[in-house]
Amino acid sequence: MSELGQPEDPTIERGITEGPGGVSTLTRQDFMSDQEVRWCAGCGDYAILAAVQSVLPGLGIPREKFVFVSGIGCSSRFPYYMNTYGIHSIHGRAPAFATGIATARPDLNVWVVTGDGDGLSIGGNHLIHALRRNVNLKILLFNNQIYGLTKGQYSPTSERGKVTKSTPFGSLETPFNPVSLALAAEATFVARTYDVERKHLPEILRRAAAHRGSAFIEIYQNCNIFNDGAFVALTGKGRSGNRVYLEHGKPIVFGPDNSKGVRMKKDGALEVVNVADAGLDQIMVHDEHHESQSLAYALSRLSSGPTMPTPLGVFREVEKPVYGDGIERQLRMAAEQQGPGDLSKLLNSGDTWTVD
Amino acid sequence: MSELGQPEDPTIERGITEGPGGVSTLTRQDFMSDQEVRWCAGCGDYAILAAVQSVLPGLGIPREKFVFVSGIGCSSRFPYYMNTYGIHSIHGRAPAFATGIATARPDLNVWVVTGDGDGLSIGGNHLIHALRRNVNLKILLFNNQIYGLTKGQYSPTSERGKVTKSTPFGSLETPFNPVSLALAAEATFVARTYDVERKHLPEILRRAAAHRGSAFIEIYQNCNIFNDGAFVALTGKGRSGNRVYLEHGKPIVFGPDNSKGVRMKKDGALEVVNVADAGLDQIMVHDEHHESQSLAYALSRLSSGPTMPTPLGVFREVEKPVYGDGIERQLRMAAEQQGPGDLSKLLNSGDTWTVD
Amino acid sequence: MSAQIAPPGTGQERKELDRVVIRFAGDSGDGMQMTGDRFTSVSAFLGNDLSTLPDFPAEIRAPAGTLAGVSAFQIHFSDHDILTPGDQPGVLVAMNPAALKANLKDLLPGGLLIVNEDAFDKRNLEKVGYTTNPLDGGSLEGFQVTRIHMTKMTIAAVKDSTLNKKEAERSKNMLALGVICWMYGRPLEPTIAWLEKKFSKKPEIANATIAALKAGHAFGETAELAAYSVKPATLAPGTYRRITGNQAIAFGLIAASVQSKVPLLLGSYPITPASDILHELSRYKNFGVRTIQAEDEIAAISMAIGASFSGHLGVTTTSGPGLDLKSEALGLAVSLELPLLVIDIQRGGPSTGLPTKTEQSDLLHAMYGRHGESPLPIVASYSPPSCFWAAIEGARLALKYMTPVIILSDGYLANGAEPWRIPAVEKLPEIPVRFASQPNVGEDFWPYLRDETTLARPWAIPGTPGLEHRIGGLEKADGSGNISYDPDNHNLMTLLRQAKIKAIEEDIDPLEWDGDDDARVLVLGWGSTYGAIGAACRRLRLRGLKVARAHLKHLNPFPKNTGELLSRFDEVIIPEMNMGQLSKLIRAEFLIDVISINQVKGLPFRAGDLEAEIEEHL
Amino acid sequence: MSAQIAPPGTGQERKELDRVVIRFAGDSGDGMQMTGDRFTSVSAFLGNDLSTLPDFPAEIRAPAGTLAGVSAFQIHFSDHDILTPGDQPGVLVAMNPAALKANLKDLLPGGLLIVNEDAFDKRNLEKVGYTTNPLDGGSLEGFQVTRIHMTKMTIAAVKDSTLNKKEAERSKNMLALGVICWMYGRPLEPTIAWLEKKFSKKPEIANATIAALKAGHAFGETAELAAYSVKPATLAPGTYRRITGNQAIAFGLIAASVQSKVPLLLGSYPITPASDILHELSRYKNFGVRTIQAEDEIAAISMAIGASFSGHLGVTTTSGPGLDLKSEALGLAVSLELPLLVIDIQRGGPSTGLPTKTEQSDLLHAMYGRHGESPLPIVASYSPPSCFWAAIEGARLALKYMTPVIILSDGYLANGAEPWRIPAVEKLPEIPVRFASQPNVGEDFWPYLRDETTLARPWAIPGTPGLEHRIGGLEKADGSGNISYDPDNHNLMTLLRQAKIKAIEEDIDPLEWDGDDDARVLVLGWGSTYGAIGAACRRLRLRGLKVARAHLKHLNPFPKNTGELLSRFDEVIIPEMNMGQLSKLIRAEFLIDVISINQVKGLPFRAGDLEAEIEEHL
Ligand SMILES: Cc1ncc(C[n+]2csc(CCOP(=O)(O)OP(=O)(O)O)c2C)c(N)n1
Ligand SMILES: Cc1ncc(C[n+]2csc(CCOP(=O)(O)OP(=O)(O)O)c2C)c(N)n1
Ligand code: SF4
Ligand code: SF4
Ligand SMILES: [Mg+2]
Ligand SMILES: [Mg+2]
Repeated sequence: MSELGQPEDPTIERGITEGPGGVSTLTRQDFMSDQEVRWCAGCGDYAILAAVQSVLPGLGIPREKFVFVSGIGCSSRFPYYMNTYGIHSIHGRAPAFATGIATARPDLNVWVVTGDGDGLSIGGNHLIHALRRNVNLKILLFNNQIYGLTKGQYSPTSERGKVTKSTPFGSLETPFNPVSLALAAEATFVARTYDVERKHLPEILRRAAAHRGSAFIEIYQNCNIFNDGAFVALTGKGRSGNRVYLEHGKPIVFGPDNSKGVRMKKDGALEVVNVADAGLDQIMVHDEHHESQSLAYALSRLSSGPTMPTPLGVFREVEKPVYGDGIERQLRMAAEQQGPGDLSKLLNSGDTWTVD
Repeated sequence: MSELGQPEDPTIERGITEGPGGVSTLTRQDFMSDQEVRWCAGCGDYAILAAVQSVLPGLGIPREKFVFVSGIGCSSRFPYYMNTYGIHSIHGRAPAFATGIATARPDLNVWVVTGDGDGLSIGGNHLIHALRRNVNLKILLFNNQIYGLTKGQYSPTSERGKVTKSTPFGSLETPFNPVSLALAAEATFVARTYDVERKHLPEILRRAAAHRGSAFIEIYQNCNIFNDGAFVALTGKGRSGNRVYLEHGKPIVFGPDNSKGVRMKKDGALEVVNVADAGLDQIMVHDEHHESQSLAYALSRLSSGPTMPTPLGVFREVEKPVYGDGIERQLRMAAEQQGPGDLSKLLNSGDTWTVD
Repeated sequence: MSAQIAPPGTGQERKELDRVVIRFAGDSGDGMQMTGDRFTSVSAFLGNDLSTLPDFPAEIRAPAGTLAGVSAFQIHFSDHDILTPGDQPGVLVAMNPAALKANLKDLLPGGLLIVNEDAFDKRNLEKVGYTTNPLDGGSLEGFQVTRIHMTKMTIAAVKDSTLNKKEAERSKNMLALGVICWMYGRPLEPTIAWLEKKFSKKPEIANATIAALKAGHAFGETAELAAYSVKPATLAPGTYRRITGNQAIAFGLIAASVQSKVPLLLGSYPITPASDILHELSRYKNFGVRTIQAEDEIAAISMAIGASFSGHLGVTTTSGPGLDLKSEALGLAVSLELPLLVIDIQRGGPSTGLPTKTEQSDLLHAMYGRHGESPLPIVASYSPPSCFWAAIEGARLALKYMTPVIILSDGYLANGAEPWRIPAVEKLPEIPVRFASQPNVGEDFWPYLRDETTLARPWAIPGTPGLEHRIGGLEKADGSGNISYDPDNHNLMTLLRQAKIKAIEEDIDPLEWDGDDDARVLVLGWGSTYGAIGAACRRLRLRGLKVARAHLKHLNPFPKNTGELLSRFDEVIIPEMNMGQLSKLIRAEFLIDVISINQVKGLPFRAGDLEAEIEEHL
Repeated sequence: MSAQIAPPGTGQERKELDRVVIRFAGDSGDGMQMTGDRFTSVSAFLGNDLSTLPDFPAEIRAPAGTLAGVSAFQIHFSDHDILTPGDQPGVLVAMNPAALKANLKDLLPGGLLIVNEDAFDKRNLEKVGYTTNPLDGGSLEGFQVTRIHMTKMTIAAVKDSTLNKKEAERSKNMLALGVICWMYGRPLEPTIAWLEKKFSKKPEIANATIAALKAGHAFGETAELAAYSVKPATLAPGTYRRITGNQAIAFGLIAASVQSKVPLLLGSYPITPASDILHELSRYKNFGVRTIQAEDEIAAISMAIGASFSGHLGVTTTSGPGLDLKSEALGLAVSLELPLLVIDIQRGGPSTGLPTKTEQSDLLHAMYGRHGESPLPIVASYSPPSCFWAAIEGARLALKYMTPVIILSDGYLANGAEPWRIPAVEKLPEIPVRFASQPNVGEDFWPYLRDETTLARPWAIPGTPGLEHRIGGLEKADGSGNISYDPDNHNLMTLLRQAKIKAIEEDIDPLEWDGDDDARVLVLGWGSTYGAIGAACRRLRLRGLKVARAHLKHLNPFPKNTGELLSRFDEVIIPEMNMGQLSKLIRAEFLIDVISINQVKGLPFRAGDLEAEIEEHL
């Protein structure tokens, strides 16, 4: 029995181990598996894969400590391409599998890759519950506003009126705003970025990795086959004017020469103003760590879709107790208070009697 | 074929029909079924049942047009006690059954009764999707912050640290705030009230009934067996000071002589102030219909649980296209444009050839 | 069958009985489960063999005094080993008219009926449709009726306390217990000690309950009620405790974790009658047991699989509706070939069905309830204590063969209690587990390179350098585990998955049978019918009829000798609490025209009914 | 078996063949499915009988030029009625090295191999591991190889357009089609008309594709490629169209709605290979068809049940993993006794398995994949057109008996196409439905008062005054439908639910058989093996061997004469694309020691393989 009253590993050590060649020398190549990457040419998933593979070596974590978990979808093929531990599970349930892993093994670094269908349609409930519990997971939601793998049906993030294979007369549903939903699910880290943002995406990934607890990142991802150009108003060349980069402690300005800014109206709603007209002191200063998440939420409502000025970056980052750590603590306390588990004592507990 | 190209009912009329004795003469008794009510003595569910049965006769809708749909839980026994059409379905899925009913039959008046476990644990996803789609449903979530039917496990709304049968060392989870979640799910009507509020509860039920689209009501409900007194700080005698009643167009004041009020701080977060100190003009005026739901959301965050000043009433009410109506419109348009469905034409469509 | 009913003795000279079946029945609020439990405890303490059947209303507390609200607890105790909680009680304690009405039909003719006559007021009688008081008039003539003013006597007994009348009245169940203890010669001390402990923080209540208990006992003596005794049973030497099936499963899981040195993670969503396993396991944190109350059953099994992937023994517990929901993830576990225990406490179906009642109707679902070809082992417990064995055996198979295993129990086993001879920890089976620690193909690690004997794949867990690998639900190439769409590989993998499970027949106990060597007829059972079949066969044989019986503990694969054993008999009779699910499997596998005895009533078979039905075929 | 391969004729004097199997193979981006589809269309137009087998990669577009990215389409066309898409192609069109490598093993010895030699460059060869160009050297000696510069010729053909090179090149599939059309004497006009319509908004592309098509045809003529003809088949008189299984299901559902006058509501969640039914049905809004893309499969079936409760025909479509998820709600539908269609397009399992491949491995899951005793009828389609029948028959049973029905199809039927003789609407079966409109017990309405003949309960829908009622998943009292925990009632309801389904055997077509009167052996099939079994038996009988065959279209209950029919034969052989699921059912039901032929490769049986396997038992 270990200190936790937990049976020890039958054969191997569980502690931090050195990766191949030692942690410090890991390179991007070390995180590339030998499997052929099978997304369509031009798919945004490639850029995200590259960003993740470039960020992980710098985290100082041995490779064997990473686990990538996904559901089903184009995006969910991700784990196969990572030379780490990984599960390509079933549709929508990745956060639950990952919760099992992260709770069993708080020493692991568990990443969830999911799509807008996988994570918000069939899997919406597991997602919000994982966030609520603040399980130690980094959750990447590849939002391409379409079902890619099943060849082009609308998804819960598709815009109203969208014509797809299953909605030849246009969809009738209001899309989810994933950032709003994550905040309402009490997430402790919520961010947004997009696939081909060469500097921002890796930076956000690093921020998420540094957060202990659930980190949720919505990544706008272009599906050039079934929903090409969905984010072009935001991510396209010459469209930088719509990108509202959030930076902690800084006024929320954007557009050419940062000439536009976000102001809170008297009634609490946000509006976009010309900084010159309004004055810089009227512009909202971003506070990732604010006690109330109402502000982050208000920011999530600034645009109703990626066709208007849209905030990118970390909406919110706060510290809260982490689910797996809490369980670990309860195990330790129980072992301290009751002594490590004694099977014979357990079986003989309660009223017993003896027959000779 | 009817005008919609929809096969007509084989035998009976579908239109509005007169209830027993005619709509106008319906009484509370007409809505009481012959089944013995089987909740524990003292359960808050009784009061809610009585309120619903008292409100329905006044709506001017024939009894046979009502359908009550529930999942599983103490609260979900509700339909059995209503002398209307009803389904006691399976755990967590009531919003989906109800979506099928309301979409098939926009002429019906469909109510969903669910619990905090039924609606937010196993059924969380169906709930948020029904809200997002704005299906024409009145959804009553009986929140007793416990699993009643299965005899006392914590629920997704139980407070952190709660000791229950399944958490002998205290729960480790942050509870959902159902109002926040409903707003983030793009709900068009969101309200909160409690079981023994004799005037408010019926009023909110009437408001919900009048709303076309999804209406979500969180009802604090006392489970006197497994979680007695969970809401006593709010609903108890002498505790009216914690009840923050929201009224459209009115400043948000509460407490003895309305001496307290809700103010928006410069950074957009809400705070409770003494009206006398702050001045009435500083107090937030409630706007149910505001274009942005950020304000309603901020209100939902005012208290982190029913132990502090907690808003009651309608947080938000806006009009948006209703899912079933949209489908109905598409059917009508298709029939107008393509003519009513002709089976022979359909079977003979595409490339055909004839063999003599 | 030995007689339960006999002329009583007096307090001094008690009439000896070899077995008694008592049913305590009252309103849900009357504390009948606790009463029964205490009587059971003291009977165990006296060394009787025993078996119990709690029977409580479905789910919700019904209004007081109604038929729907009746809660009952039946105990069978004896001086010899017994197998069931008894078909029909010889003694019925009825705390109110509803309890009388609901239970009287089961009382043996001539049986003892003990009623709380205070509860037979107009209101209570009306609630259950009695127009006249059945205590008056001749309707109870066939029974030995004892009317007791239980409520009044209780209030009198606790009059010195500060409790108000309503609170005081609550102790009337202890008064009834006191009466019964006197009648059957049970000491009060163990119950008093228990009450003192339970209510140590509420001394008023402790005192009141104890006073009521003593008052009941004194009343029995004073009123010279019938007096009996039942000698201790001659059980095998050892230390005993009572155990319910659910508790035994929890203990078995912990034992499996200790024996395998693999920590346990339970992912579960509450559901009757499985929830108690979750409750029980959440208490043993000092054994390193992690429990997660998941958001639903799908999440629960997914969490368990995630835990298994990372080196824990993943377990999930549920009942029928939850098993449905786990189907898809269970299929994934078959494909991933990870150890996993899925424990199904069967209840009455279909759908929500009869949630607090027992049934055996999930067997075919366990066998086939997944799309695609996805075989897995099935183990079934057959008595409350055997649930301990089933958990360990399931874990052994799961860990050795890298496979999900379904363990079937049912509502009757889950809540019923029997004496359990506590095994010595040293005698528990070893469950050796080795995690992979080295590449197995040159520098590479192939997660689907199988062990030649068991066909199990290696278990390489995160944190192990050099063994990084990805697995998923798409078909995998034999060996490397990479995604493969190759037709022949799919065929091969399908055969391998099947062969792995089939080969387990070599590694499990053969099917045993007992009975007459020259019996023509074999009664074959599985699961909780064990006791009833055993008792029925015993009675038949006591009557000189020839019959044999065997009980399957492994439902997939069947023990290797099953076909051969069955073929030795002219007839095979299979009693099941379903429409013939094991029968279907046996027919398909062995082409034997078995005779099915089916009962789907939410209740265990009565040994007497089975005896009669089996006899027809002898 | 008639020969596919023969010395060619010339353009003027084409060599006549009675049947040809062509496989078009190329990269996923090469448009092979469209090419095959067009060739099929023109062959249908010429009056050939035909059968097709699309075979595309699982799920994701693999990188261009790789083996994983190969997409193929096989068509079998003939001058007589045929039953399968053909075992092995006599003609292989390979658009790149990957297509060649993946498909060459299937080409008949001596078969025609037509390759796009432009694609055989170093990069493409390397991608699939060819170290030398297989077009050079002797490796293709056993075949008749025709090398064509398809890419270059296409670019040349469309050089006048404004398309850039890459865009222009895309039309090379039409060039290939032109070549094949010339070789098999197919007119270009239908294809030209189709292209004009399809690209009416992109005239540049319309022109380019047509130019390429013509260029291919011209090349065939100029280069004097082999020339054949295949005469029209003598099909029964009538109007024909091609139809895939999924399309036929959609049409069948609409027909059932029209015939029953009950509107249709589909709740569905996309999944391969079922999604196309959702796509298809969403288009027919003018038939009053409501379609909801639900958030998951559980919601999808729940919505369908909700619709059924309110007077619609609720339908849900899915494949294996989705069927798992529907188990719990399906059990509720059994308990609610509402009409409901669950359509399962089976694919390779377990788990995610082989999502684009075919399999028959959900039969036992359909039978038993719910907790509790929850029987329901199962209907299986057996050819693409028969899916129309299956949908109507399923709806008929669901509506008449107030029961959920599972309809089984599979990936092969879903995507494969065959000519379909369009039925006259007047000849379609009537499906009479009556909603309840009156109380049925005095003033009261009892939702579980059954029809004496069908045992169906009445269907009373919201909006009907006086028939308000509540139903749910708890056990219901026989008749009144109120919640009942009564043991005997539960037994009775279990028996009634079973009896209702069993009695359907009286209301379905008896099992038919064909073949030799004095055959010793019966080949029994179900589902999509119909064509392959039929072809195998036909070949055996042409060779003078005696064999009979029968095909089950109802899997639960079996047609009433099944046992009697099977018992007429010495041997029953059951070929299945699973490990023997129908075999298990037949063995259990009729105690017959059937012989199983199993193949789990994600592909339909080849008639030739079956022929050989069956022959072993003749
Ligand atoms: C239980 C189940 N239902 C449905 C499917 C089919 N399916 C696979 S992926 C997918 C949606 C994919 O969309 P998304 O999550 O947005 O991922 P993307 O392909 O766009 O990256 C669906 C419906 C499945 N595999 N399993
Ligand atoms: C699939 C399934 N899982 C679990 C259950 C058991 N179950 C019934 S009700 C319930 C939770 C009830 O809690 P809640 O929704 O809060 O209702 P309450 O009883 O408190 O009104 C559970 C877990 C079930 N019936 N079905
Ligand atoms: S279908 Fe879309 S999301 Fe999927 S791989 Fe192709 S481009 Fe990417
Ligand atoms: S257990 Fe609680 S919620 Fe359920 S009926 Fe009793 S008091 Fe009400
Ligand atoms: Mg997507
Ligand atoms: Mg609750």
